[in-house]
Amino acid sequence: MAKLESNLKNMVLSLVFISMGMSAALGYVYLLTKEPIEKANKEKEVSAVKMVLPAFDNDPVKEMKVIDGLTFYPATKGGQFIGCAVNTFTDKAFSGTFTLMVGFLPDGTINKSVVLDQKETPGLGTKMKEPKFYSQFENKKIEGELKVKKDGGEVDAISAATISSRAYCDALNKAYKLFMKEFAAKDKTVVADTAAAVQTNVTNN
Amino acid sequence: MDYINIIILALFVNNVVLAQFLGICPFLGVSNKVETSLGMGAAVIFVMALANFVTYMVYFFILKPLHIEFMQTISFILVIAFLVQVVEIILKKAAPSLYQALGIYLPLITTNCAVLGIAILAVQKNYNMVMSVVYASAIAVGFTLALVLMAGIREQLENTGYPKGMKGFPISLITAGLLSLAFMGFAGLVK
Amino acid sequence: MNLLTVSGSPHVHGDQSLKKIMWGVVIAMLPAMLVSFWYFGLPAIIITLTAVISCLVFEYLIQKFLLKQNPTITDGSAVITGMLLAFNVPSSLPLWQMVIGALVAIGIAKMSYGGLGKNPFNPALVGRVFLLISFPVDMTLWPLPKPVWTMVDAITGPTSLGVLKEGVAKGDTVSQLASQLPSLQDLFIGGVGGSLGEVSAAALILGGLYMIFRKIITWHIPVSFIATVAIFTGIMWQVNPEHYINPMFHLLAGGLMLGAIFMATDMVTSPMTYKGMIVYGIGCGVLTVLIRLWGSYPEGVSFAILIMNAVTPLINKGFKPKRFGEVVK
Amino acid sequence: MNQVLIYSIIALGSIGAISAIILYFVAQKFKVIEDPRIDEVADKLPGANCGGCGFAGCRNFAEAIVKAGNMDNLNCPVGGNAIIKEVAPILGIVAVVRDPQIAVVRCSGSRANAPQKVVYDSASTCVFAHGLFSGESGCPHGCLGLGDCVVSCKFDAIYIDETTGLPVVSNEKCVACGACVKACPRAIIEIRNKNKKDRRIFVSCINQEKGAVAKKNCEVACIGCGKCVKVCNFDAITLKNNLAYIDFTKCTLCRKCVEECPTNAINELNFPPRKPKTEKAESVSTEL
Amino acid sequence: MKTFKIGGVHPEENKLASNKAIEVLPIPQKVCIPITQHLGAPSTLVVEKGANVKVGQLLAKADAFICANVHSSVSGKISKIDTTTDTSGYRKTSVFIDVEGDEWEESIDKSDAIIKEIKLSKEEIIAKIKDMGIVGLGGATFPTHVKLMVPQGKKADVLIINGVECEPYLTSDHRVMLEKGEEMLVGVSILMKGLGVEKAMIGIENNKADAISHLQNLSGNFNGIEVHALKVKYPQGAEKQLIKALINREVPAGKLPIEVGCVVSNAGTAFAVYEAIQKNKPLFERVVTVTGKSVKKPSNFMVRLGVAVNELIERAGGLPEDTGKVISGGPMMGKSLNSLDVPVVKGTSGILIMTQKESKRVEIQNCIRCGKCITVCPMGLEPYLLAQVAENANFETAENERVMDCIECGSCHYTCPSGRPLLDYLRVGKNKVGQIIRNRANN
Amino acid sequence: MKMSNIKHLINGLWKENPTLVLVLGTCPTLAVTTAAMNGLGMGAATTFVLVFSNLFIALLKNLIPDKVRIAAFVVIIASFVTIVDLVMKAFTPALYAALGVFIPLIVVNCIILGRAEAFAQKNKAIPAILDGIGMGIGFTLALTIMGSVRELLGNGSIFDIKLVSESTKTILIFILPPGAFFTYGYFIAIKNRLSANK
Ligand SMILES: Cc1cc2nc3c(=O)[nH]c(=O)nc-3n(C[C@H](O)[C@H](O)[C@H](O)COP(=O)(O)O)c2cc1C
Ligand SMILES: Cc1cc2nc3c(=O)[nH]c(=O)nc-3n(C[C@H](O)[C@H](O)[C@H](O)COP(=O)(O)O)c2cc1C
Ligand SMILES: Cc1cc2nc3c(=O)[nH]c(=O)nc-3n(C[C@H](O)[C@H](O)[C@H](O)COP(=O)(O)O)c2cc1C
Ligand SMILES: Cc1cc2nc3c(=O)[nH]c(=O)nc-3n(C[C@H](O)[C@H](O)[C@H](O)CO)c2cc1C
Ligand code: SF4
Ligand code: SF4
Ligand code: SF4
Ligand code: SF4
Ligand code: FES
Repeated sequence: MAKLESNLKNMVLSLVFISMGMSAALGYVYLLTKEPIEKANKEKEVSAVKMVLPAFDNDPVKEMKVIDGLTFYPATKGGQFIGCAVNTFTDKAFSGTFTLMVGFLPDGTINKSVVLDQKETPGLGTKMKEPKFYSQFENKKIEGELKVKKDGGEVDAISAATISSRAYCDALNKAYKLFMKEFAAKDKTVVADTAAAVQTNVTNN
Repeated sequence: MDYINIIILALFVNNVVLAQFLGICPFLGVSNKVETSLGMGAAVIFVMALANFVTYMVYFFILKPLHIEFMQTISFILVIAFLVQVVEIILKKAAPSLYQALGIYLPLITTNCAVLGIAILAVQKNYNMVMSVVYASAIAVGFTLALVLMAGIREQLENTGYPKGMKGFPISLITAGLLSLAFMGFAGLVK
Repeated sequence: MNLLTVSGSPHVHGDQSLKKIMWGVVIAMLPAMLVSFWYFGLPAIIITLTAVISCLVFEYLIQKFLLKQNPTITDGSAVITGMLLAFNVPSSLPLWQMVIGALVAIGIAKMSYGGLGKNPFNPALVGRVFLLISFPVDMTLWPLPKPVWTMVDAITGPTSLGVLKEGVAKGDTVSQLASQLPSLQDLFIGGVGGSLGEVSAAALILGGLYMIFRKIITWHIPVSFIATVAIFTGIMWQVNPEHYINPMFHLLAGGLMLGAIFMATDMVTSPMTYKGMIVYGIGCGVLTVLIRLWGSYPEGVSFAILIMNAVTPLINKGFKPKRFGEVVK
Repeated sequence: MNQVLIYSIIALGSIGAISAIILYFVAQKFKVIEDPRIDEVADKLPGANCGGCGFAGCRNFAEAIVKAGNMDNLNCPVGGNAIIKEVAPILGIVAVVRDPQIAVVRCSGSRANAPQKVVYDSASTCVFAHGLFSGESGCPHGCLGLGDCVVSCKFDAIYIDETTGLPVVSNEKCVACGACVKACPRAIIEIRNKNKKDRRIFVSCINQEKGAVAKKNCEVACIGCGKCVKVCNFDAITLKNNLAYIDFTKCTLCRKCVEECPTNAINELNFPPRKPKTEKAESVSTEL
Repeated sequence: MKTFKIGGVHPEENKLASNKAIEVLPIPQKVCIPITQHLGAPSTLVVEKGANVKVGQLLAKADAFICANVHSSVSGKISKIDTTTDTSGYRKTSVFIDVEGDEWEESIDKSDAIIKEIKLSKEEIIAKIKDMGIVGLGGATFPTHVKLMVPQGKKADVLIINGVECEPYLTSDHRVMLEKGEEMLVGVSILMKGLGVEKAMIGIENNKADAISHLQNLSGNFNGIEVHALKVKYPQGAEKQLIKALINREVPAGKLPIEVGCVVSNAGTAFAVYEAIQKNKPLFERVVTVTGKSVKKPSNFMVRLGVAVNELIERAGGLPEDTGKVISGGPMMGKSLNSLDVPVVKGTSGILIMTQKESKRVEIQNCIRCGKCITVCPMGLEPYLLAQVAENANFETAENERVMDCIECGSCHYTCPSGRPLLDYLRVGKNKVGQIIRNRANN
Repeated sequence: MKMSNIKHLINGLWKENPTLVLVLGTCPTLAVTTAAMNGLGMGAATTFVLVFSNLFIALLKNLIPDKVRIAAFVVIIASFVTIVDLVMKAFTPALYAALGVFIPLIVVNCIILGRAEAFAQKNKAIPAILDGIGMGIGFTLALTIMGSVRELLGNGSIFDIKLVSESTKTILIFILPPGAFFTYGYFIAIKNRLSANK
């Protein structure tokens, strides 16, 4: 078959048909993958929340709240408020911003924290994803503010990545302040209660 | 201040070519003469600004309202390819001398992944229209900067000569590596 | 009778030679080197030897086996590269890293382009920046100088520019930091933490004067470089003396003197006309200050010079010598 | 059908349609006519951009071919006959095949034949040396051996022999582009027919000085005695300015002249070794 | 002290023969006189083999515009007309004469008396200079009468006499100025008349203090002649640099001195002009310096043209054992000889002998882009770049970078610490670019 | 299989390796080779797009008028890229995150359009597919090897398997932009040297 000439009809028809055909195919694949993608996205969120909080039985993603740019995922177990995961960020990082998920227990103690998304230098800033660094925050109650040792605090900075370490603290501090304001302060009683509950839980176990 | 930040970031700190790895093919391809690299740079600045403007429209006025954001890639590239070809045809006729100078690079720009890449990144960054165009232009100027520096060095290398085994791409890549090493000094200038 | 020789004119040659120039630079570096040995002791000697020997060995091997040229290691340029590389690192740097630095300086930055005179970037600086980026921890741990011949004991601390940068970044004012910073006199004479070659501005200036006297370099690059830094930091100091320290400190601290006198002047990688040299010096100065004040690195001299190295071909294109017979209408 | 599907089809379809329509009209309005055969011809050319054809690059050559409509005076030495065969149909003409050619070095003033009289100590380039003096051997026509021809060759087809100090052309690599001919300041190199089995006969000297003068500098100089002219049965040899020249279009490779030359100035290339003198006559006849 | 502004070098002066008086070389047995000894079109032979000639008799005639007559320097019989090798080893048509006696043309005034009065008119002067075969003795051998014929629309206002002799070793101009000062000044006056200018300036480098004061004393007796001392700096003798140094005018690129109203002539030329006009003596002898560190008796000889260089060297004590190079001219611009059996010609200002050790060029290393060649180039060029592009056959760039401006002074090569043969490549560039320009003009 | 077809297939592996010889698709090559896994993933995704777009273009070539050729090719390519994009997002979210913006940029990977222009457009379906597979594998191999080298030097691991002890210092720069250029540059130099010796 000879090649079609470049006249108006051919050009338009050809391009339109190809466009339409291709977009139909695309749309179809989109529909097929829509579910799994949403699931994957949600999975990511949920799994991060799960990672930083003790076991819960509600759906924190459903109950999430956005306050001052941070996202809070309150978690309950048996109706009891057992903590809250906070999606927090910092813009003081070496390469702009990065985001963390941090889980607070009702009294404001850090349960765990994980890095969600970062652009720090591989091998330097990225060391914050290693347990050696983040484990120091576990079960830590923030007194005032977290600071790296260099700045007079007690956080061990990653060597040669003080900036990233400082930024990490910054993200935690930010989350902590808002958490205390929004959750701890408002539901003092609840906090006290849950804290007690957790306490008892722990002792009971 | 925002604009200045965007510009410095795009030009030096996150130079498209040297830090973001976009548009490497034309960077290696047309950086042998300072004059031609300036021509290429001009063409890229023009096309990139225009393309970002158009893709912005497409995204925010067609794809987003219709909730078919997944069509982003395909519609962007279609628009860019079309745009480049129109510009090329018009230039060829309307300004033959300019076409002589720039025209040969125009087809290259379609396959310059920087154009599409930046269009996509601009959408991702949620810039408004003006910012998006400023961003694209700054990126293109950054591209030109890298291109011209490279061209200067390569012209000099042509004169001094260099080992046969390094002829062609290897020497260009090593030079690009050293340029990118030097540009790492800009790190942190703007956060 | 012997066969006559036929050659084009001229038949006589001046007394400058490549070797004289290169070894002249080596001599000019000796004061600074001796000062560094005095302050950092045996480790400084070991690291300097390692750097010089690895540079020579790599140059020899690459020329002999890869480029198949006659090795030219006696011309002294590799010795300079080695010494400057050592000048640019802390004396505590692990030796294997020093060897990698030498390989990069000679292998990537110099020999990939065919050797002496062909490299667009300053080899020693490429080596240094490569090390800085690859081993930021080791490259930023500075043994404190101790004017005795001892093995290094592990007292380390940040450089004065590092202290300043950290402090200002944290929000401290310059006067709050003053107690942690060395005096200008110490910076000038020596004995302040830093890489090997940076300890004494006086020794470096001495070397610079020697090179100018021997006509190895001209004043254009060092003076325009240093003056630009002084003026730029001076302006910032005037604007806010609590946030920006005085220009004298900027001149004497860190690698400015080393860079301006020994590294920005590398003729291979700097412009060739006087006008071009001044433009280059100004460029180096501006970039240095930009990086020092606002970048993430405490020290910007290396990067500034490397960036200006990249601009050098364009400067050479743009700043041609004044041609005879051009102005007359 | 699903909404998303419909939207996407319509959206892209219309973007496509609009693009195509605009493109069409723009293309119509801004039409530039260019002979499509230029591209076709350019496609067939080797793309070495060596300039052997006399044009700046392969595409310029293609333009010239299309403009001329034939390849009578145009030749791509690199592609040779293969190109002519491929391009001819595009132009709608019949291919005319040319004899393959090769570069020949017409000087035998090797280190042994033309001993050194002075030492040259300057830039290694024939153009400069030629301007400076007559040469280390004193022969003002002879090869200077500094290899400008070698540098000019894009095909690595010529090199300087270490012992003789003379250039040697590779039978396989040379494409007869003539770059070396232009590069040589002494016009020593000539493009000649390649002949069967790469056999060539030529006077390997271009010295136009009087015999005695020429001979003083070089053992194997052509002294212009004219013996070869007499012995050639095919009128292939002419004598001018004390120098014999063999016309390769007339030469039949009989090798008589080679025998005759008192100074061995005539070179034969790629012939089998000669048989002993007595059988000479026969061997020549078989060659014919 | 006056000097030119950009570039320049100061090689070791080595003026070994500066206090050696000019010594007249005995008449040789044989001479060989090439019939083209100047810059320009070849002259036409007017004698035949076997003919007898007198000293000063015309051998070859100028019949082109830029061309010069050639005269016999001896009397005797023409043994053959054949080729001889020139300084480069190429063959040139020459007249070989076996000397018999020393019979001069009658018209020549052989006396020593100095004739100051200039009787001839401007036109007669030019015609006579042409007749007598005078060419520039400063090196370029450009026919002097052509210089005096100022092109239409141009005007000369000053004559510059080049007594700089900036080349190391050479002393012939120095000796001429010292010993023939008065004659030379008459010559200058003749040139001024021929050119139609009121003013002449003689530029002499400060290392010839005796010549400066001698001429300054004498010049009082002459109208409009000034003598200026110049700082010692090579290549001050190059005409553009000399003009810049003396009158601070800059000859535009690619133009001749007449563009800025001057004509430059060498001091020796002025003396030759004196002899030609006042004594009817054609240019058949000149002063040649024979010198070199290994030479036993560095000397300044007055020699008849056509004598073999060999003979001169013999007179100066013979060729030293370890001679490596023999140069016609000075060490900066001279040509190294292929053979010593070449004749002295009008352009031979000196014979310089170098030892083996001196004659080896320094080892060539990579260019280290030090820019020293740029600094010393008196024309403000970038020799390193021009050499590179010429080496890479990139002649278009060479032309754009003005390779044709190069005056081939060699300062760049002299200074280059890497021993790059810059001037060699520059000459290649000039040669090729010249061809390109000519081709363009012809098309 | 026909000889010529085999040739099409292996052409891309060495002789005309898109990464090392044609030097196309340089951006992803440099950007994603910080780790072996990324190289492999990118290679696989590109191969998929390459094969299908080559096939479609070879089939549809005569239906496409010249003037809209590029636009049409690009649409076809972009569709397959989007498909890959969606599929990866759904099923390999981690890899998707690592490759970032470079997945949509497969569209403009010069290899694909280059092969479309240079090969698929002029050939039948089968050779076009084989060319696509060959080129794709060549690309994948080059990327994976480069990724391994950079990951090893810069991070001490290959495919995330740590090969050196935690405390060993690695040469960080190799996983940063300059390292990408150096690695690629010397890879091509070595390839040239090997090919030249043959
Ligand atoms: C290429 C490069 C990347 C770097 N990336 C980071 C980083 O991601 N995070 C960080 O905190 N510091 C990073 N740094 C180091 C900082 O520049 C600075 O040296 C360091 O934070 C000082 O910290 P120290 O006090 O921990 O030594 C990087 C340095 C280099 C050379
Ligand atoms: C082609 C040509 C034409 C010249 N025409 C004139 C002229 O008309 N008038 C003049 O005074 N000199 C003329 N000159 C002489 C030059 O100005 C100069 O004196 C001569 O070339 C020797 O200079 P040099 O020894 O510095 O090289 C001419 C030279 C050349 C090569
Ligand atoms: C580099 C250079 C150096 C020169 N040095 C001298 C010199 O020392 N003395 C001199 O008379 N001419 C010298 N010349 C020649 C002059 O430029 C000029 O041609 C000459 O003075 C004209 O006079 P003439 O035609 O009488 O020879 C030199 C030329 C050049 C290019
Ligand atoms: C004044 C001067 C400064 C030099 N500075 C450096 C330098 O900073 N780094 C270096 O590697 N080599 C330096 N060299 C040596 C040499 O020029 C350098 O290695 C070349 O860049 C190698 O081509 C210097 C040489 C001179 C004469
Ligand atoms: S040897 Fe001469 S003719 Fe043959 S290819 Fe080389 S340059 Fe061309
Ligand atoms: S043939 Fe000509 S170009 Fe080649 S080496 Fe001999 S003289 Fe030089
Ligand atoms: S020879 Fe030419 S380039 Fe060199 S210094 Fe003299 S004028 Fe300049
Ligand atoms: S003087 Fe020599 S080394 Fe210096 S720039 Fe010029 S050519 Fe190069
Ligand atoms: S892949 Fe070719 S320009 Fe990016």
